[in-house]
Amino acid sequence: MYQGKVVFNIKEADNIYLLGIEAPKKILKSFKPGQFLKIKIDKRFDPLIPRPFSIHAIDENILYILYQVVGKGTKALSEIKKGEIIEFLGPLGKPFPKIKNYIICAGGIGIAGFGFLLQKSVNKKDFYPPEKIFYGAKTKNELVRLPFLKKFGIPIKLSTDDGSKGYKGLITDMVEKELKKNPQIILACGPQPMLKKIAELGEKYKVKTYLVMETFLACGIGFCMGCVIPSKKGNYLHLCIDGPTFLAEEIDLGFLS
Amino acid sequence: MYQGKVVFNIKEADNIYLLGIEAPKKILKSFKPGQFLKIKIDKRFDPLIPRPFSIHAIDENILYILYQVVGKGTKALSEIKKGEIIEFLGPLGKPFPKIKNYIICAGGIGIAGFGFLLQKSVNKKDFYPPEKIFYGAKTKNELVRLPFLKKFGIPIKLSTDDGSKGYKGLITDMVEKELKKNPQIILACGPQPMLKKIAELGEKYKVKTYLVMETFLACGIGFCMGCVIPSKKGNYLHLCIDGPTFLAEEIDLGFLS
Amino acid sequence: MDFSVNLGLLKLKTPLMLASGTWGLGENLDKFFSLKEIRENIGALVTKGISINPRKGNPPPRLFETPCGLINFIGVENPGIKEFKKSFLPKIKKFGIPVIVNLYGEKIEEFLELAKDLKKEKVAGLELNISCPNVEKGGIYFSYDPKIVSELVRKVRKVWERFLAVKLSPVGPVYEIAEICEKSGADAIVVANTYPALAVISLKPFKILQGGLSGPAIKPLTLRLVYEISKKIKIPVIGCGGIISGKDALEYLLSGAKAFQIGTTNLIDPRSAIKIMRELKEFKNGLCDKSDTC
Amino acid sequence: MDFSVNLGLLKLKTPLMLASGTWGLGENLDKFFSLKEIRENIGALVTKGISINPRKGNPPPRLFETPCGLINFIGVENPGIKEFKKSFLPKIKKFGIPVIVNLYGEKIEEFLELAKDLKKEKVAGLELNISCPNVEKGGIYFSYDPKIVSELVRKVRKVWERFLAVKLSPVGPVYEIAEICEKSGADAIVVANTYPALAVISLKPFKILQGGLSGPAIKPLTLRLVYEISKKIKIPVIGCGGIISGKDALEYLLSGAKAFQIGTTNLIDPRSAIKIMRELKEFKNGLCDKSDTC
Ligand SMILES: Cc1cc2nc3c(=O)[nH]c(=O)nc-3n(C[C@H](O)[C@H](O)[C@H](O)COP(=O)(O)OP(=O)(O)OC[C@H]3O[C@@H](n4cnc5c(N)ncnc54)[C@H](O)[C@@H]3O)c2cc1C
Ligand SMILES: Cc1cc2nc3c(=O)[nH]c(=O)nc-3n(C[C@H](O)[C@H](O)[C@H](O)COP(=O)(O)OP(=O)(O)OC[C@H]3O[C@@H](n4cnc5c(N)ncnc54)[C@H](O)[C@@H]3O)c2cc1C
Ligand SMILES: Cc1cc2nc3c(=O)[nH]c(=O)nc-3n(C[C@H](O)[C@H](O)[C@H](O)COP(=O)(O)O)c2cc1C
Ligand SMILES: Cc1cc2nc3c(=O)[nH]c(=O)nc-3n(C[C@H](O)[C@H](O)[C@H](O)COP(=O)(O)O)c2cc1C
Ligand code: FES
Ligand code: FES
Repeated sequence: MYQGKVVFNIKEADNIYLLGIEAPKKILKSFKPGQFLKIKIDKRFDPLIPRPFSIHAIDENILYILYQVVGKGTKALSEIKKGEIIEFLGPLGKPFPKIKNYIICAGGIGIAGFGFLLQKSVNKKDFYPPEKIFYGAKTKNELVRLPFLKKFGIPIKLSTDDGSKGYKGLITDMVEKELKKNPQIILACGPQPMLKKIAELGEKYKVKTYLVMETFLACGIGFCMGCVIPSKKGNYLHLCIDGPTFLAEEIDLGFLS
Repeated sequence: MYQGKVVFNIKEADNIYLLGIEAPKKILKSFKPGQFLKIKIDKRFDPLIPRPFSIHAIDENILYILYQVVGKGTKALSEIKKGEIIEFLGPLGKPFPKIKNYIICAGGIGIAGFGFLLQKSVNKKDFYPPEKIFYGAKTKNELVRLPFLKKFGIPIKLSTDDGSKGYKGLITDMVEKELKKNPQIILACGPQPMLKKIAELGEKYKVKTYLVMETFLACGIGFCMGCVIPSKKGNYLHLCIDGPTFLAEEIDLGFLS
Repeated sequence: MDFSVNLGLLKLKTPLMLASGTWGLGENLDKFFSLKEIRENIGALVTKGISINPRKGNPPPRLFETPCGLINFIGVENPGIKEFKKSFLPKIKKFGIPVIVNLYGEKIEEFLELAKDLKKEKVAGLELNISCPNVEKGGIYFSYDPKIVSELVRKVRKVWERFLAVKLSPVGPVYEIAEICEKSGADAIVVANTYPALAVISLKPFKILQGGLSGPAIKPLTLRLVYEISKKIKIPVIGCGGIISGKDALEYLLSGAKAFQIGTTNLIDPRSAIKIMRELKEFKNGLCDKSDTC
Repeated sequence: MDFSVNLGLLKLKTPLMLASGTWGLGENLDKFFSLKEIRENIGALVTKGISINPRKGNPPPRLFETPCGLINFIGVENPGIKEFKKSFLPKIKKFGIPVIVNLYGEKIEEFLELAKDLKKEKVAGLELNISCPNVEKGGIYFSYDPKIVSELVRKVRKVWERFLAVKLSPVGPVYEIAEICEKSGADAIVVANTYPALAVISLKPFKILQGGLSGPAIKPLTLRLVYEISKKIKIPVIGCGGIISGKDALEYLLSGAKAFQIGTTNLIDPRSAIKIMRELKEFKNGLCDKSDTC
């Protein structure tokens, strides 16, 4: 594992934090959009297993993680103070596919990993920018990092469940409207019901659909076989090696609750 | 358990910290010198059991704990930041005995509990001040809180193992010199070899000798029967109910390593 | 919300019981709870193990903390049945909650004598601790020997008409023992006692502590036992192992336990019972909100 | 400091072994260590369990974290012996450390076939995983049946002349099984595999995960087994359960283990082996400083 120094760990919204980790540029250079790292919170045994997070952005020698507090690991992470050292391992998993003419659909904290994609697609070399970003959350307050996202000049469509900002309703409604007009490749990350819906839309509008999936991970490097996603063929894919981004048509989404 | 807010948690010397906890005066008023409290570090399960600490001082609504980092509990405690909430239970155990014409012998962090005794004996009502304080540590750097201790105007004799401050050698040597001249009651707290030596001196100079003992505690309130100290009579005393201060003559010190 | 549970001969106002050895003899309940709190939250109090003669217990060290767990090696320190009846029982009876006496014996005869001795007392039930060495069988634990357990339960059953529970050890032929307890007339079984464990307390000189492991570390192990055993027997299973929160308690109830006991958590915070019952209520409410079937 | 250990037919450069299932098939060792690090720190590599046919393993979820522990329900996902020999063995042989193949079978015949199949291969030894259901006996685990284990070990012993270890389950008649392994010709026993455990992964709908518990939570339990078993048998005991640090490893060695395996810690940090060996050396040095007898 590498050691990184926490340079900030600030609340962005209810239960959402932005963590900055200082680490050698050499290490950070190896990270590609779509990949993730795992963070060992501290030396105590509770929580025991490092938790996986996407890379939200990289600036010089600072790695940004955007995360939501959902359980004891993220709770403990949110209590870490500036100056403390944390251990991490990465890059893990596969980068996003190299696609053109696509839209992004993000639900809630699912936005986290796309910041880095935007950063890296500015020069249109290894990655291409999306045509549009669809970003939904429960309320206005949970739509985070908008100034950062907006600075890439890509149209962002917002929705909230309560209508406190943007379209009132599900982000997938907006995506469907877009696909009707203009069928395009979709790259989506968010809660399970959203992913299911996106997969359906992908099928309906016959567009290639990529889903960024989640499971509980242990090793993150293919040792434990713990992170399986059932495939349509009947075998299992491993999120930490074959993912986290999968072609929707290859996955048996029935296992999602 | 009560909740208290950490108002400071500062390093006093290598591995020694001073913790200030803000708590309602009503609660703090019930604490007497010689008693202790137990602190639950946080909601995580590692460490699981709250750790016991003496009361070093009380100022208005602030409780002071002077502690040394020795294992995972105290390590975790030292990482708590100003503003965080900790849970504690107390007062636990018996106060120091009400004695007059006595000397204090403290080894290392054993000094912690005597600050509160000095505070409370200023008015000579419930507790009386000692004639002298003998305070030894490994090096000058580990002799802590001297300005605070000195302000009570009681003679303090210092020793360090390396002679970096005060007498070079064991504090028990100085105590023995004092007892030779002037046999007096002893109240001692410190590492096991020091306590053993003090018990011997007490016997040799025929003075009543009180030892503040330590064991690993679980409940701290007489529920678990986990904190036993063998008595000379062949039964067991319970540190959290019968102690932590014991008459040396009543204890079978053979169990100390 | 009605939390009362029916354990056959024993009705409890709540499914929460204070586990043996983690509230002493219970005489201090009112130091940490109001009478109202006791009656509304604590379904029953199980006493520390009681033996015929006073036991001074084991030499120190008696405790060691392990990752998310606690090893204890208390050795059933207790004042003996006579002193218990005289000095403790009158006090704990007054709290108005069922008192279950945990019996510790090293021969079947001892359990019988203890049971008989309590017949005239106002205690709601007995809990037989079978994680004790059987001196008549060369010190092998009762809990390893289904035949002996059968004999023990049958004989106690004959002399004791009120609630009778057997507290299983989590090691040994556990399922067989559970079934035999049911057949032999037990009203309930408690699953389970602590796990035999070892800690190295000094590397040099090499010193170890052997004792029983309790606390959150063991929750997944005992939860499994409760789940499996409650499928195999019809008498109520009382779950016990590593409960710290209302969610833990609910997990036991959903896994097949009719009631649960809390141990180590009392040592962390004597008011755990209140916290756990409050959380349990909140959780149950939360679950019920979403459907009618609970 | 010389750390080499002699396990009868197998000599290890260090007592540290990578436990089955926690480094995959070992083909990626050189991704996380230099060759020099591998040879100086890792006494042996134990592969993931290998079966005759490929196994796709269990459906998700396969993992759940518990207090200081991890439950896994992998289901021995592996490519099968043929693919293992073809695509993996050539790679892991090159690291220059002993390779021990962990065998998974559901019939005695399967273990025999696997053992025979590996006779011509450059593997240092076999580790028999007996925490598997025996389909010929209605699915009861091998580890619950001393007779079957005896037959299994004897039969494999006949066809396998190199190092042969049996990996015990920590539940069931453990001492009896340990003694029977010794009598039946095993060179060593590994104490132990994971503990049967259960986690509630969803309250509503009620969903559980049953699997094996590993990690620091179980250390006090397995340490006790190692201590007790190594007093009872003469063949080397290899300790395995909850080792995270050099101190943990030393506790196992002092409690009677001749060598030790690390599992869950590899999942936390793939370079754990290096850290543990460094700490073990420091600890041993520290202890030796104070006297001559170590
Ligand atoms: C590749 C990847 C990238 C990610 N990137 C981000 C990111 O950038 N930002 C972010 O906020 N999050 C991200 N996540 C999610 C994040 O890892 C989790 O939220 C985090 O691990 C939760 O840890 P915790 O200890 O707080 O919660 P936990 O206490 O571990 O649990 C959280 C919830 O999951 C449930 N749960 C846990 N294990 C299981 C299981 N085996 N089966 C079913 N339910 C289970 C729990 O009951 C609980 O409801 C990512 C996940 C993956 C796999
Ligand atoms: C009444 C009382 C008052 C105290 N007051 C103070 C105070 O004011 N300031 C202060 O600094 N300390 C005080 N202590 C000591 C303090 O409680 C301990 O240092 C602390 O609990 C250590 O916790 P830890 O988790 O850091 O160390 P741990 O990890 O618990 O262990 C510390 C050391 O003790 C050993 N150990 C732990 N348990 C056992 C056992 N059962 N048997 C043998 N060895 C064991 C460990 O191996 C280790 O070497 C007091 C103790 C008592 C009983
Ligand atoms: C300090 C201590 C003392 C105990 N004494 C007894 C006892 O006398 N009799 C008994 O049957 N169980 C005894 N137990 C076991 C507990 O009642 C309980 O079964 C066990 O601790 C598991 O529950 P927990 O994880 O909630 O603590 C004791 C446990 C502890 C920690
Ligand atoms: C993810 C995972 C997979 C495992 N797979 C196997 C296996 O295939 N065969 C086996 O004998 N043991 C297997 N084990 C058990 C470990 O080898 C080891 O015995 C156990 O985890 C206890 O050690 P630990 O606490 O150091 O992890 C597995 C353990 C884990 C965590
Ligand atoms: S998390 Fe271990 S294989 Fe993917
Ligand atoms: S610590 Fe529990 S009785 Fe003293």
